[in-house]
Amino acid sequence: MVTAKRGEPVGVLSRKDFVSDQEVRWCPGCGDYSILAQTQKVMPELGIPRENIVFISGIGCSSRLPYYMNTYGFHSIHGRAATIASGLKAARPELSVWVTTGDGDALSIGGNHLLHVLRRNVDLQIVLHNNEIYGLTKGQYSPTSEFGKRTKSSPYGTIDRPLQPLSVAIGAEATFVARSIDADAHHLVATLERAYKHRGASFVEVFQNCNIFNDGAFAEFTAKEVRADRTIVLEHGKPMIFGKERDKGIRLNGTKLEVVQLGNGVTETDLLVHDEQRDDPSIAFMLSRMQWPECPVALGVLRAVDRPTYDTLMTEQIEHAIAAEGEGDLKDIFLEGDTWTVE
Amino acid sequence: MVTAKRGEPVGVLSRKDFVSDQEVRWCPGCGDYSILAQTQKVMPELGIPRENIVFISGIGCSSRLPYYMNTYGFHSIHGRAATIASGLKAARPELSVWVTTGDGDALSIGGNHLLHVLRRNVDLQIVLHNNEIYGLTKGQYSPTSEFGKRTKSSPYGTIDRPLQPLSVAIGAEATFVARSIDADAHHLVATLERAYKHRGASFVEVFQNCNIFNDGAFAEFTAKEVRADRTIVLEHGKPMIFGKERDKGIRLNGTKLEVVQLGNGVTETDLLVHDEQRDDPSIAFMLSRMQWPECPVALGVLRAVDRPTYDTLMTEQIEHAIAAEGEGDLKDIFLEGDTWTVE
Amino acid sequence: MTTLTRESEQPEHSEVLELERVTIRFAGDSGDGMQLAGTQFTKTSAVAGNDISTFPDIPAEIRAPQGSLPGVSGFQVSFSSQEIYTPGDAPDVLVAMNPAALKTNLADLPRGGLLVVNEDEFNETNLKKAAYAANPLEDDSLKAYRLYRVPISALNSRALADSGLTAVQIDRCKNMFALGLMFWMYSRELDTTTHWIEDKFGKNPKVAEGNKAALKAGYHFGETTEMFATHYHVPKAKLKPGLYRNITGNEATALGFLTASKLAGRPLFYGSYPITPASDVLHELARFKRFGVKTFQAEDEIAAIGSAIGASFGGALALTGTSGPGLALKSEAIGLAVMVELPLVIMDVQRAGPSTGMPTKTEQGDLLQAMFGRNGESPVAIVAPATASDCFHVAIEAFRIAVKYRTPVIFLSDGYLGMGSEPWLVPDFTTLPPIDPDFATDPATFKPYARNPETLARPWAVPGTPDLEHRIGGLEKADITGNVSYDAANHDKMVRLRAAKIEKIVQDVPDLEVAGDQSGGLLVLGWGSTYGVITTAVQRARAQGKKVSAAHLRHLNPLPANLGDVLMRYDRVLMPEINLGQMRMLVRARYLVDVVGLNKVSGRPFTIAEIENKIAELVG
Amino acid sequence: MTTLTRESEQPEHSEVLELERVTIRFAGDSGDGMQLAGTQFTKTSAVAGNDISTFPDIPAEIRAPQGSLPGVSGFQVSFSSQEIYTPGDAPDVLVAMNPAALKTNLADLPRGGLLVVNEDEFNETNLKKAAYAANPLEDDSLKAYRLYRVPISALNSRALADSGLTAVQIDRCKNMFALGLMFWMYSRELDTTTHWIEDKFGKNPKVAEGNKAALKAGYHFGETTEMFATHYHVPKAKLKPGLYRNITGNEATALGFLTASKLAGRPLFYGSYPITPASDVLHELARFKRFGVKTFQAEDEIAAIGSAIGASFGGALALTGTSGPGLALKSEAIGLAVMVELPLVIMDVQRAGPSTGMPTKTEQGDLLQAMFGRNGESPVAIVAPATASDCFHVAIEAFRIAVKYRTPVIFLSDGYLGMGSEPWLVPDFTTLPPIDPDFATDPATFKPYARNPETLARPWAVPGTPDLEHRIGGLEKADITGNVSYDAANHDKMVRLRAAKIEKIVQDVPDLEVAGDQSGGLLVLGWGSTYGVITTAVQRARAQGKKVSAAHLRHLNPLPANLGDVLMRYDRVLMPEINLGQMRMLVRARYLVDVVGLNKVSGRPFTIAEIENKIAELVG
Ligand SMILES: Cc1ncc(C[n+]2csc(CCOP(=O)(O)OP(=O)(O)O)c2C)c(N)n1
Ligand SMILES: Cc1ncc(C[n+]2csc(CCOP(=O)(O)OP(=O)(O)O)c2C)c(N)n1
Ligand code: SF4
Ligand code: SF4
Ligand SMILES: [Mg+2]
Ligand SMILES: [Mg+2]
Repeated sequence: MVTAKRGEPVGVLSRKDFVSDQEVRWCPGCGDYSILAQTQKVMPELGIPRENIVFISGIGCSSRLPYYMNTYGFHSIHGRAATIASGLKAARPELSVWVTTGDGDALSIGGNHLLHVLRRNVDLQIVLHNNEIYGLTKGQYSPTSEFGKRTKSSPYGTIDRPLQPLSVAIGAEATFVARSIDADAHHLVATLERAYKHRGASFVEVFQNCNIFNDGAFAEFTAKEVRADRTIVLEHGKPMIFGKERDKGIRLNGTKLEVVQLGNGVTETDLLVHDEQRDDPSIAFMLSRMQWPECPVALGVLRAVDRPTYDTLMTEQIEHAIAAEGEGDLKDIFLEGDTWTVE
Repeated sequence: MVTAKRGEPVGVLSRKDFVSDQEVRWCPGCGDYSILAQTQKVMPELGIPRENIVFISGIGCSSRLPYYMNTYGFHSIHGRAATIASGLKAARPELSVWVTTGDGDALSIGGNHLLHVLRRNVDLQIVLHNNEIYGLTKGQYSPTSEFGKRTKSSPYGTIDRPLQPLSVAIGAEATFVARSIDADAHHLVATLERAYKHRGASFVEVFQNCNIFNDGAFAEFTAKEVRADRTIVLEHGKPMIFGKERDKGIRLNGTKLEVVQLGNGVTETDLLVHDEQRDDPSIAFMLSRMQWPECPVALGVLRAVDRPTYDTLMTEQIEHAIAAEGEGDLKDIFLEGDTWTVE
Repeated sequence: MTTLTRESEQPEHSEVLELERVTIRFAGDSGDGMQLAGTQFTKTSAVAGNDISTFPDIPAEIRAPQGSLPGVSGFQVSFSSQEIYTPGDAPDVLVAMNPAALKTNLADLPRGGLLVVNEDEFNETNLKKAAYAANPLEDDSLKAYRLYRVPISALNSRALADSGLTAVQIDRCKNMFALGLMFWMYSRELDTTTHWIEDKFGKNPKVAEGNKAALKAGYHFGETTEMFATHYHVPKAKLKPGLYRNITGNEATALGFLTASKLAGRPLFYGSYPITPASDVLHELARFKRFGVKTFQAEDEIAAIGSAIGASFGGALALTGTSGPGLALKSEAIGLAVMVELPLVIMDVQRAGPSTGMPTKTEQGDLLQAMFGRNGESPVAIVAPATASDCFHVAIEAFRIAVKYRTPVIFLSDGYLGMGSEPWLVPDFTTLPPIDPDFATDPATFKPYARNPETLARPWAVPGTPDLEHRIGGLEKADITGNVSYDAANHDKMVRLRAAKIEKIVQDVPDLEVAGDQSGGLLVLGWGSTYGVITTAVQRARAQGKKVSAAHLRHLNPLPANLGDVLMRYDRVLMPEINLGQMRMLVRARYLVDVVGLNKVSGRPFTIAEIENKIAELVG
Repeated sequence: MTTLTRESEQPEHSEVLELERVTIRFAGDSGDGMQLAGTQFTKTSAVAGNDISTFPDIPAEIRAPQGSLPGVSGFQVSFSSQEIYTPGDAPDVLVAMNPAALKTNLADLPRGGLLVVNEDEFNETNLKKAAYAANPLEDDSLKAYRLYRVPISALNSRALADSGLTAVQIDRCKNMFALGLMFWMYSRELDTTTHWIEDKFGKNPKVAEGNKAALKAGYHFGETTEMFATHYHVPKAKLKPGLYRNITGNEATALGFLTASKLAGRPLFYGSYPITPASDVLHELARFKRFGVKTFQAEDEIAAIGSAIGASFGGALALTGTSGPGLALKSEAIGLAVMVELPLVIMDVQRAGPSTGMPTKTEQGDLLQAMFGRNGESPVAIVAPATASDCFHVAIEAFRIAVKYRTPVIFLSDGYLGMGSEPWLVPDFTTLPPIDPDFATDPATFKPYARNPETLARPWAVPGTPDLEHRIGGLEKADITGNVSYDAANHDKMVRLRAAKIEKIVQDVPDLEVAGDQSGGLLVLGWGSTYGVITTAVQRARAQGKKVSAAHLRHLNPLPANLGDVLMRYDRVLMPEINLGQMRMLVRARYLVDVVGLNKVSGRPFTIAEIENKIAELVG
């Protein structure tokens, strides 16, 4: 079975090589189409043999994505993709394993597995299509639906307070945390590529529009006209500037983040400089909480720290054991403890 | 069924009234004994009729606690106590419902339920006995065991990075987060009382010594001799001072917490003032990360913010519906849609 | 079939044939509003006094591309002047709004069947989407059918030309045109639908007018064109007098549980996680806030049942509901409920498995999971509704047993029942016997695991009751005291007590009744949603003089006390199941009777014909 | 029992009786090291050439208060000059180190049995802890037994007075004193234990010396005091020649799975979440890093099986293991494995249920859960080991089936097998047939759901194989292509194909063999851990001339092809099970044979006598 190092191109594959023969079946206008397209676009860039790529998903509209990728794929059961991916990656570290999931799949039924795959830092790319709704089951609220939302299952409005996927991930010791938008093809491609390049569990939340059951959930700040002023694209080592006119910034005022207008006294040097590699995740946590209208919504890589991955540690333990104790021989094990011979 | 308001004493109950007739069965020296004792001690202080108190647990040594409380109790199945407690509290908001759990019960198999009970802010007291080991199953590592720990199930050392229970809770939108120590009876009682007084999901991590399978796991900073210098007891509105001599403090230096020696220029006014009611949980998150030897370990209430609770919201929705639409009448529902009569 | 000349002044170009029963299937793109046309036809026929039965065929895809095969949505309605039990095997009439609809539904239309197509949609692109090489309307691939090519789109837009609606809005009305045409063809009044349109689009008069115009246009098209030489009339059926409404199984289920809570005077708590085809019940119950119903949308199925167990401990009427995969997840917690012996109803609206299977398709594949899907000896009671409206009564029965015997009860419905609909004789609440929660309150006599000798039920002592403080849990309990016990003899005793308690329920299970001969010949034994087809098939076979009778199980565990005797009275026993023979296995094991199976696991209900053929094969 | 005078110079105050079989139970506080004494006696007897069988009785509590009843720990060893299959019903000798141990174990000692007590521990406090009103050594409540009051504590401390050990350390040695005494009583050599002590405490010579001294002291106490009029000798057994070791079922299971991975040339992946009594297997496999074994301690049982399914998709030999409650949690994922048809072994070391039940006690209550505990029609293969050492072979068999048929296989062990031990004839790896993973590699012929006609298995195409990219999942699959399909006929076909594939396995299942008469009389049919008692009971009954034979099932699904014929050949069939008759139900349903059950669900294995009595009842 072929193995390839990251980044080193193998043959010349194009986007089309990653389009499967299955007819895509999402509602016309669904944000999943774009996420699929960008995913197919990014694959050739990674320079891995196609047969070494695996997409694993749970259940949900989003979780159908693997059928449309001409790679190995596993459309598993609801909420369990991370467990299957962990086992596969542990068994076959040379594979590039991607997890496609939804807000219900990853945060409702699958919440525990998400916690643990992140803390273990299994080298996977986890892409969460967050449409703040249960799409496949036709429109019940999800753990990310806004408080008070009226849906089929909450005709009087929800009374559950939503989770912030990125805050959950950071609370679970995630080493790579990023956010993008279905409609921003360019940024999404770049984010997926960063996720792949990161060694360890990469968690990417993508705002995805469900135009049937939750249309425009993110439009307030992701709509083309307002996006520049209501979101901020974080860049490592750069001061946090945003706005159509690049005239606004984020400052850490004591214990609080605040939006400042650049000019009349306030300069770039007053702004918080984004450091995705901070060992302490607390500032990344702060950024994950930024919400419109108080703050612009943070996009891009919030956190990316280098930690040994679960799969490599597992391999190393085996190598060390063999180096130290020699290849296992069944006889030694069979004969452990006292033995005796019967003539 | 009797209901009582918080704090208003009912009859005169004493600790003994909360001791059940069951023989306590933990290993001699187990930290659970103290947690049980403090729990029994705090009960009379709460001024609730005994019959309105319920203890619900999962499975584990810690989870046997309900048997020893002379209240209503439910020793359920592994990891699911939070779900049973949520259902009970939703059905019976007037009850005082306590969840007793362990690091495996709450964070391994029960991790997802913990996330959701916290985000929903169900009005429960959740006490996690963290001994960083699976006690009942005789010594496998848990999600809080330190990296590299050798246990029955990890003879070569673990390769899983541990979770910080309080970070997980804060990442899950917890409204009350606190930490105490089994051996510190006074602080533990005070913390349990605070947890009860908080309206909403109160999450309390208690460092608990398992003297059989993980003896001294916390001794490095909880041992009597060193505790004052290696832990800090947070107090709302007070500057963060600690140390046997009360001569050390915590300062927020830009984006980082640091320990400072008071004196020669450094005064209390330079220190971070603890505000458990900060709307933004990020500073509480920062405090949850403090670890010896870099920092003292934070004890006490890290976060306590007031939010409507799930159970009251549920009751209100029903009251509003009745107020607006009138008590439900089956006939109206039976006859919804078109009807016709057959003579 | 008798011809009759209509007493009416104006001359009739088209004769009227009277029919006993007609089955129409409306098929089109998900966007074409076929469910709507179908339900409207259903209501009108019901109001006209027919007996009716319907079944929707909704696509699995959320919203597949317009005009594509997976995007086809269908609705079948059968209406009759006799009592009917099924939506009919095959349609007499197929209305196909586009090529994809024709492609996916034609196979079900018997040769000679009436086929109405919207010819306007049979264009290049749509034919391609439906994978038609050539236009079936052009070649003679349809000559086996009575084909009517109607330019529905064109006629509809012409009729609405000056309605002031946009082209898209106008096109959306074409289902009303098709419906109008069917109304004319089956001599139906338009007013029920007209009123409905007025309610629905009241706020939007233009749209309302448009829909009404389309409806009329379709009707008049039938009346005025010479296209149709005959049209039809299906007389009133003789039905039990009373007030009726049309109801789906899932609606009836929700109402049954709501009613049970009223009968018990305890609030209903529903812990659930959405899953097809059970979600409707959550949607329904979530609307009943003013009844004090509490719905808890849990993070997963385990939390859902956990919350219900907690609510039951608190004295609520606790319910959890799901479909097959969710029931699997609840397995461990059901075991806990067995051990703590609290009232709990678990609803499983079965779907095609294994695993995710075919979520929108029906099956009876969860029976053995319901019986045995837990560790150790953990018996539960199981009940299964026979028809959509029966769901109401069986839902109440489930809680009656759960409360009286302090036990989990599994309510085993399926997708066919849940989504199918039929007329429901609206019950009179006051005639339903109450359910007594019978809470323990007396400290003097209270013992957590002391049992009522008649039911073997333990006391239900809820938190808040002074001096009944006690602790329950999943570890084995000592008899009487309920303390944790590892005693060998006690465990053996408790295992047998739990089994005996479930067996005791038989005293509340009515004896099995046989429709037909009380002995001899073939007995067709069924359970669950096969009731309709079995009843009809057996009636037809008997009409042909075959010696065959039918019996139906509503209580699956325990089984009726007289089942063994009943089985012995017949020469042969046939058990049709939409699985590989799960109930058959239980019956064979228990009574050592060589029950024959008829098994089909295609995600679809049996057709009457399939049962008839098997009967014919067995009794000649 | 023949008396013989020992050829030895020095005069013998005590005669030596030769016995065929002896069963000793060591019982004391958890802190008293009874497990250790027991295992040492076992090894010495094994080395001395006896056949042996042991069973530990470990307290449920983690560490109950010292001297308390729940704190009692016991270890029973049976050794014999004949082949034996069980640790014996009742002990011939009970060594009780404290009052609690006497209280909890005396009931098992037959009247006239040998009772050795450490009288020093029979003081006020200990008697109270054991709930003794009066000291049983003082009143004559023990006069039915051959009571020996030995001041073990005192003698032991005296012997170690100048060992330089602390009082606590000295007291810890008293189990060695008791062991030494038993060694003398059964004419055993001390050297096996002496060597063991030297290894174990090598680093701590003082402690080593102390233990050896205590051991010798016990031995000499027996030899020199006049207390014991007789001692005993159990000659060598005639055992299959070869190299032996003592092994528990869980150890043998772990070695079997490890061996299977070697035979398949694929790394073993074990995904598991700790649970009693299955955890040992995780502990064992975690040690085998140098064999490339990967153990994944998952966050729960669902993650555990999920990880194993992922590893299997990747081409590893994938295993997940648990006990009953964990199997319940795995239900849904097992259904996924059935649908994706990948090799997977699921180990269930059964314990007493339902729910949490009695975790440290044994049961056979999960058979029907293993068969049916999933939604829809989801058949899996099931195998069950018969003895501790048989676990090794059956573990390999499980993977052989899983790989050849691309199916989940459930390995059904239980707590009695897992914790019990017996001598294991160490196998020669080279004689074991290999397991061929037979990966798909040829793009030209690859179809994800095309089947091998002989096995109906689909290809195992693992990621990394060029041009075999394909997608699997839990939705129904189209035959051959494996694409998602909602086609009715296809679903029915696939449901039957999956069932037929499991049935096909029968071609690899050896015919059932009967020990005894090949027809007529009573057949005692068993499965799993009842093998030992059934075999012994039937042998004894036959020795008494009763017409009774025995047969044992290792393959529970599918059942051996000849089972039906075998059953027909006997007048009656008896099936003893540690459940309420789960396999009995399956057999009755399938063969319509009126199998009689002997059922006990007390958390304990059957005694030989219980089976003998039932046989006597049936065949007189
Ligand atoms: C065990 C189980 N429970 C419930 C379901 C039903 N179900 C399928 S997808 C889904 C949620 C989908 O929401 P999300 O994960 O956000 O995906 P989306 O459809 O929005 O992309 C649910 C509840 C299931 N398939 N399996
Ligand atoms: C479904 C299930 N899986 C596994 C177990 C076995 N088990 C019981 S307690 C436990 C973990 C105990 O650890 P923790 O929660 O930290 O409690 P502690 O004993 O340390 O107080 C496990 C794995 C079980 N009882 N049920
Ligand atoms: S329902 Fe929503 S998420 Fe699902 S396919 Fe349609 S638009 Fe997309
Ligand atoms: S094992 Fe550890 S946690 Fe459990 S009772 Fe003993 S000391 Fe306490
Ligand atoms: Mg979603
Ligand atoms: Mg623990």
